Amino acid sequence: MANVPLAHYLALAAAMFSVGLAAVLVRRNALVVFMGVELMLNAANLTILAFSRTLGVQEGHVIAFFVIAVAAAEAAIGLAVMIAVFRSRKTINVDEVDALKY
Amino acid sequence: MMPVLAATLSEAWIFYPLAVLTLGGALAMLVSRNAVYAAMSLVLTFFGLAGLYVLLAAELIAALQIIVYAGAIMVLVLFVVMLLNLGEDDLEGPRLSFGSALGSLAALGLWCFLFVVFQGYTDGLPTDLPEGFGTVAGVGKLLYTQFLLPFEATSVLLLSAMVGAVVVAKAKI
Amino acid sequence: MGAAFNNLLSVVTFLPLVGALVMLFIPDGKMGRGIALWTSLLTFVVSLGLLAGFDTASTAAFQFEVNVPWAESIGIGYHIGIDGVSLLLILLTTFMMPIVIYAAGSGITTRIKEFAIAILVLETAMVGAFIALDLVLFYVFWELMLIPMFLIIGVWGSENRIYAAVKFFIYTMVGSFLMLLAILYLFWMTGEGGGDRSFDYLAFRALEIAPSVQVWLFLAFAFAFAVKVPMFPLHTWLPDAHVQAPAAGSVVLAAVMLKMGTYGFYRFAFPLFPAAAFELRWLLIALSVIGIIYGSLMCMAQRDMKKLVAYSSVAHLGFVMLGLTAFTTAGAKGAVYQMLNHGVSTGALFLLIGMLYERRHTRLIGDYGGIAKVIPAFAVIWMIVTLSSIGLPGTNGFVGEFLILSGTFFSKVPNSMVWGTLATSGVVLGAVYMLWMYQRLWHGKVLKPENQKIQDLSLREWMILSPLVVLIFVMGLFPGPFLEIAGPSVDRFISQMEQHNSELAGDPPPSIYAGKAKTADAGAPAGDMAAAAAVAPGRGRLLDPGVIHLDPAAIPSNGRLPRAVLPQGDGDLQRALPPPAQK
Amino acid sequence: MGWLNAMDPSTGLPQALHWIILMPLIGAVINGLLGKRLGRANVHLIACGAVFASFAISAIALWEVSYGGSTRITELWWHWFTIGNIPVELAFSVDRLTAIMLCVITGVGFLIHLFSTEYMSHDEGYWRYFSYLNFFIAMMATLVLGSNLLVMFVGWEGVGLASYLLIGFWYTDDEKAYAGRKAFIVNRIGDFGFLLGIFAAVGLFGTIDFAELQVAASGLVGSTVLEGGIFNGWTMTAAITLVCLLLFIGATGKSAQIPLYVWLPDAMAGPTPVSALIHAATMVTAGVYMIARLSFLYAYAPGAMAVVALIGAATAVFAALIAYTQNDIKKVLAYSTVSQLGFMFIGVGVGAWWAAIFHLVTHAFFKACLFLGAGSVMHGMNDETDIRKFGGLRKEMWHTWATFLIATIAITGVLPLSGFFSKDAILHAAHVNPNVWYSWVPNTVYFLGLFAALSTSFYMWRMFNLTFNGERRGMKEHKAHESGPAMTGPLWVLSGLTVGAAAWGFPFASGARFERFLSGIFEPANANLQRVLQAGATELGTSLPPAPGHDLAAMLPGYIIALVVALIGFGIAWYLYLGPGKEIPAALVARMPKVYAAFNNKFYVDELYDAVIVRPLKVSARVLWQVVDSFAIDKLVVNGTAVLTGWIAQLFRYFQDGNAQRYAMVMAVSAVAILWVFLF
Repeated sequence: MANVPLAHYLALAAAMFSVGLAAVLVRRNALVVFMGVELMLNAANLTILAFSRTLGVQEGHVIAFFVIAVAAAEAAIGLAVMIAVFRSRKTINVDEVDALKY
Repeated sequence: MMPVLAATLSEAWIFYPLAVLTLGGALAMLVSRNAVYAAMSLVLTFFGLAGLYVLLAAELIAALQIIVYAGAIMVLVLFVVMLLNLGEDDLEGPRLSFGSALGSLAALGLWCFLFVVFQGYTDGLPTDLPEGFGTVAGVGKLLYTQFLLPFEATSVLLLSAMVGAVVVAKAKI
Repeated sequence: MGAAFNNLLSVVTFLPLVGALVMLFIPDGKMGRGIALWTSLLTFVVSLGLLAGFDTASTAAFQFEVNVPWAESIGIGYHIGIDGVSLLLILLTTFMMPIVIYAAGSGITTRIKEFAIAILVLETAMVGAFIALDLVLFYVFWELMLIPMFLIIGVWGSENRIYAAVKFFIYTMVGSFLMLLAILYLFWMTGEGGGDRSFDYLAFRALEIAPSVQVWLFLAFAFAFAVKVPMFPLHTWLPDAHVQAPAAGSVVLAAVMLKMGTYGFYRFAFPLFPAAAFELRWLLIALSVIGIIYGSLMCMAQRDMKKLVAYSSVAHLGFVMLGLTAFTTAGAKGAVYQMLNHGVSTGALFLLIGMLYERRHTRLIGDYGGIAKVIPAFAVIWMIVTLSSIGLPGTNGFVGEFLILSGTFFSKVPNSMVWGTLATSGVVLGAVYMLWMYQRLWHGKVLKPENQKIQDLSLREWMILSPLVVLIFVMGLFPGPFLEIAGPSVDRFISQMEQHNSELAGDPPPSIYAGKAKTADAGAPAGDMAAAAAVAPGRGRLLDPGVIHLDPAAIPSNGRLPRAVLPQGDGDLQRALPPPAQK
Repeated sequence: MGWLNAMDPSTGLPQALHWIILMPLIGAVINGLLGKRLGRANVHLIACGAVFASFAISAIALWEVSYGGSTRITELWWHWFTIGNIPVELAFSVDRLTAIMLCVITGVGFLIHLFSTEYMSHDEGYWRYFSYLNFFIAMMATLVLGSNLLVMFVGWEGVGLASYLLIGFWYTDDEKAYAGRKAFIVNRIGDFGFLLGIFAAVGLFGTIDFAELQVAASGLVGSTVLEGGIFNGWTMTAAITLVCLLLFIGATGKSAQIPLYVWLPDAMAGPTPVSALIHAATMVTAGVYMIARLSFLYAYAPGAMAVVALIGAATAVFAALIAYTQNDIKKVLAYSTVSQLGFMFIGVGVGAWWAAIFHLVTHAFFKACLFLGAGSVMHGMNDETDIRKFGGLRKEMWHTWATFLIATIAITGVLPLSGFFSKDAILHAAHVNPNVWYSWVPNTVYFLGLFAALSTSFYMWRMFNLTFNGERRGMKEHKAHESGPAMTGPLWVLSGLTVGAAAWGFPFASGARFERFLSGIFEPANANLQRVLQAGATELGTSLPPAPGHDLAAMLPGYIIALVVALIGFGIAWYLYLGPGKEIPAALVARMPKVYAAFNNKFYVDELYDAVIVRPLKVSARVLWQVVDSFAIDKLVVNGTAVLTGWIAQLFRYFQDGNAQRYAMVMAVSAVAILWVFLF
């Protein structure tokens, strides 16, 4: 029976991570940047789970769980910050929000 | 000896479509000029991932993925999109500038390297897994025994995140 | 030295700090001012204990010495002790501080409590710097001094205060960093013998450093101290700091802080690197003399009286440095004395300027004129202080200047006579600018109507000024006690310099005796030769004060001199005049 | 019986000398602090009383050293400080020279205090005035009492301060305040030399005590080459000459000689009695006293003595010339003072120490008398000083006229008054003085002196005639009133002294009384002088002329010449200002206005100094401040450093522009780079 090698999972994860990174580096809109970050987190999760599946250990799941929790927290704060920034700057383009102090 | 989904029907048939779906969503997010589309395509990606998780025998995480990401986070994102009413073409896509070129190049390079690194793991996944692997019970046991402290810390983290979010986002307290 | 005294030094040093800590717990400024005043007064009284316990006769290098390990692992110890010079400077500090704080009562009206804290911390830092015998300890106090002064200038100063404060701070910092490097270098050297390293002053002094190395280390130290003094090219922070600082700040700065530099030279730069000091003395002397003349010239160009007095400080401290660098006992004693004089006179001058400023809120000399008619008492006090600052005999200034100049004149420095002459011209210039300012302020007609209704000195101001005025005369007429305290320390300083540089050895002998010895002139009448003989051995005798006759034994109480001593043609006197009256 | 011992001068004086100083000092302090409340009567009671007390002590001292058998009474008050290993004592000593000076100072001082009680009676600064005056007496006494150079210097600067305060007494007038400052600063320039002189003396002899100096300076040989000390390698003569010249700079400052005389004429800004006391009788003679006190040193330095004599002669002539055309009665007297001081310096310069001191004393009498007379005139003519407005005052102010006449006769050197003897003793000494090295000096000095005498006679009689004789020219309606007894009294006393002093100057067979009186003081000096001259003669292969005689016979020719000169001066003055030649002066002025202007403007010396010294000093100060201090040091170096630091900081600033995406980019790229490194 055809079995998918671990390498493919990892390659997929790597690809997703790269896309996320690209989003972070290239897009100017903070929302998209944020989504890129989320994507990278998920890529990491995928890697973790793939390995824990390979090694048959469940701790990987626990870590993934925590990652998700952190991601949730990050989402909450990040979006809140975005709103605050937008309120004061009328924009959420990251390259326009570059004053180190306000 | 629980039967793994992968064992029952050919794994590849499920994996590759899901992979395409996931990556496609991601790329759509990357290039889309419309915030809502971007969010939606990301949701797509998340569903795909959830599927992959199931393939990896991680039911709990898969469920959480659906609930938290697709359910909570992306909804939050959509709210923000509405709030800032970023509609059609509000966010111009990747421009062809030195910066973007360099960024994409870096991302590509990174992928190449990772790919090279991962070449080695050619063996397939083991088919026999311990009882209750990746189930709510299995992971839950770990969470409430060995990882209790971090688990509780997480709750604190979330609480503070919530408070923080309120404080930051609110116009004036 | 009784054990009772052993911790007196620490008490004197940290009492003000305690006062500052107490201040943290009190609500308002009024009270803070009182606490500060009483603390500083108490400190002064306690420091008098030092005077009582100090043994002037003793040849021990340091007294009230305390040496307890502090951070043994890196060889830092809490090593304190004083010699005569530091004692005098400590007394000067503790004496000036209550006056300053009391005087600040009228000038400082905002953030009184913070000011009181700052000034008390400053006192601790300054006294600490005078007692420290461990270089790290010294460095800590030395730098600690900057912070309160920085605040005093920057917070309570006048319009351009921030610039001045920062300038003062950075200027001094840069200097001290070089010193820090030198200190660390010395620290590593102490380990070279294989023993454990130490920052102790005495350990440093025991080092045998190659002259070529000494020069660099000396320069590093000298730079730090020269900035504080300030010596000629490094003086530009002083006018700004003085002008911008509040009166109290200026007084502390002038009266005590500038002495840090000269004291540093006396205590550290010269004794630690005698060879280098000797090597570079021409430079120091040249800079001091330039400072004297240049500073005086600057004074003539000033319109702002605070700036004028600031530049006069440059000139006066030029005298001090000159005296130290002459490496003669007279010069060094004079230098020490001049430090005190400058503290008293210039301190008083800045106080007076502050009082005048509170009346008219201008420092420009041109805004006054003729006010002697309006406030005569003020004018008199100002005149007295002016005279003391131009070194009129009878005031303290004269003794210091005279000792310094004579010391320079006789020093072993190449063409000392030229340097001495140039420096002496500073005496003339001093009179020129000080009296010029006096005339512009006080003489002439009262042109500005707002000057018509200035108040004369209040009782409070009398209380502030009278101790200083009294001291001016006391130090001018009875310098003996002060010089006695400094005496042994200064002699030790000189002898140390001498044993490292043989060229210096001994104050030059008056050459006349060499001349006399070489040519015993047959033509001279026997009486003269006999008297000369009576004098020649008398050189030693001249050491002990209180005798002026040629040969004490030969002088009856009525002071008639024996014929042999004073050749007199009395024979024909008797012919010329009626016979002596009957008695 | 302590008090009995205290009564006996020989044992009492050594404890009492300091009271000569303390009395007026206390008076000064009391008047200075409480004078305002005391009221006039008490003020001048205290002031005069204090001065009289010190006069009494001085008189006792004089008696003691003249008849009591003591040659030198010394008191050590307290030990002041120590230079190296040389003690500086606050010590006083009185010998005949000092005693004479003391009596002149306190005596004339007392008379002038008395005079002032009336003269200043309308001034609201009354108490201040007497406080200053007492302070001056104290300082002057210190100057002459000091038994070492430093105590003398204390007095030296003290009198400078006193004269500063008194010249600027009416300080609300900027001119006068300036005059005071000028006096102080010019004196300070002199003191600068004096200080250096003290240092040099200490370096040479290792002592500052006069008695010790005298011993140390005995039996020296000029050609000795010194070893060690600051004079290493100098010859004895060179070293001593340096000491003497430096001290002489001090003398030129205090005694208003060229080039430092400029302050004295301006000093007339002070109240007239002050001019009489300080700027005629006492303070300005300090330089002469100092040189006489150190005569034993000067004797070793023929060069220095020549300089002193020449400067004195030059000043005598120069000042006299300026006095020709002055119309301010006080200015004329001021320049005549400068000129007379020149005579005294001629005296000490040619080794006629006693004559110089004698002239000092007589000059103190008649010049004080003249100044007070001028004061009395001004008092009567409500403070007018322009002699062109006076004239014919004889009738209105008889006492003033009479005393002024006596004094004028004395100063112009007409027999038989003291001025004649004192001046001619000097001229005679100049004439016969054998200065083997500078043989041209004595006669040059002599003839200059004669010319100065002629001029003196001329301008003094001119002033006298314009003031007292002829008809009133200005203020015709004003009726001058004669001053009261408190002013005329001192005038008469002083004129009496002027007459009486002649008795000391008359050349008896064994020399004048005054000369013999002081012979003890100057014996060492003369001995040294003889030794030096002898050495010089042998060195130059010449032989000394026989010692000149002192008796009338020897002096007669000189007397006749001097008398003729004086009478010529009188004649010219009479001819031009009373006699037929009344228009000639005006005509001369009209003929050569430039010359007249030059005379009248004191040959523009003040302007010269201003242009050459004062202005350049101020300008250079300003330039140094602006260019060197503010610009070069502060802007360029100090703030320049700060600016440089700023620039460097600017460069690094671009690395942190706050654009988070750029940070991320950098991070990612570098991460890739690192991977590259690790993988391949």
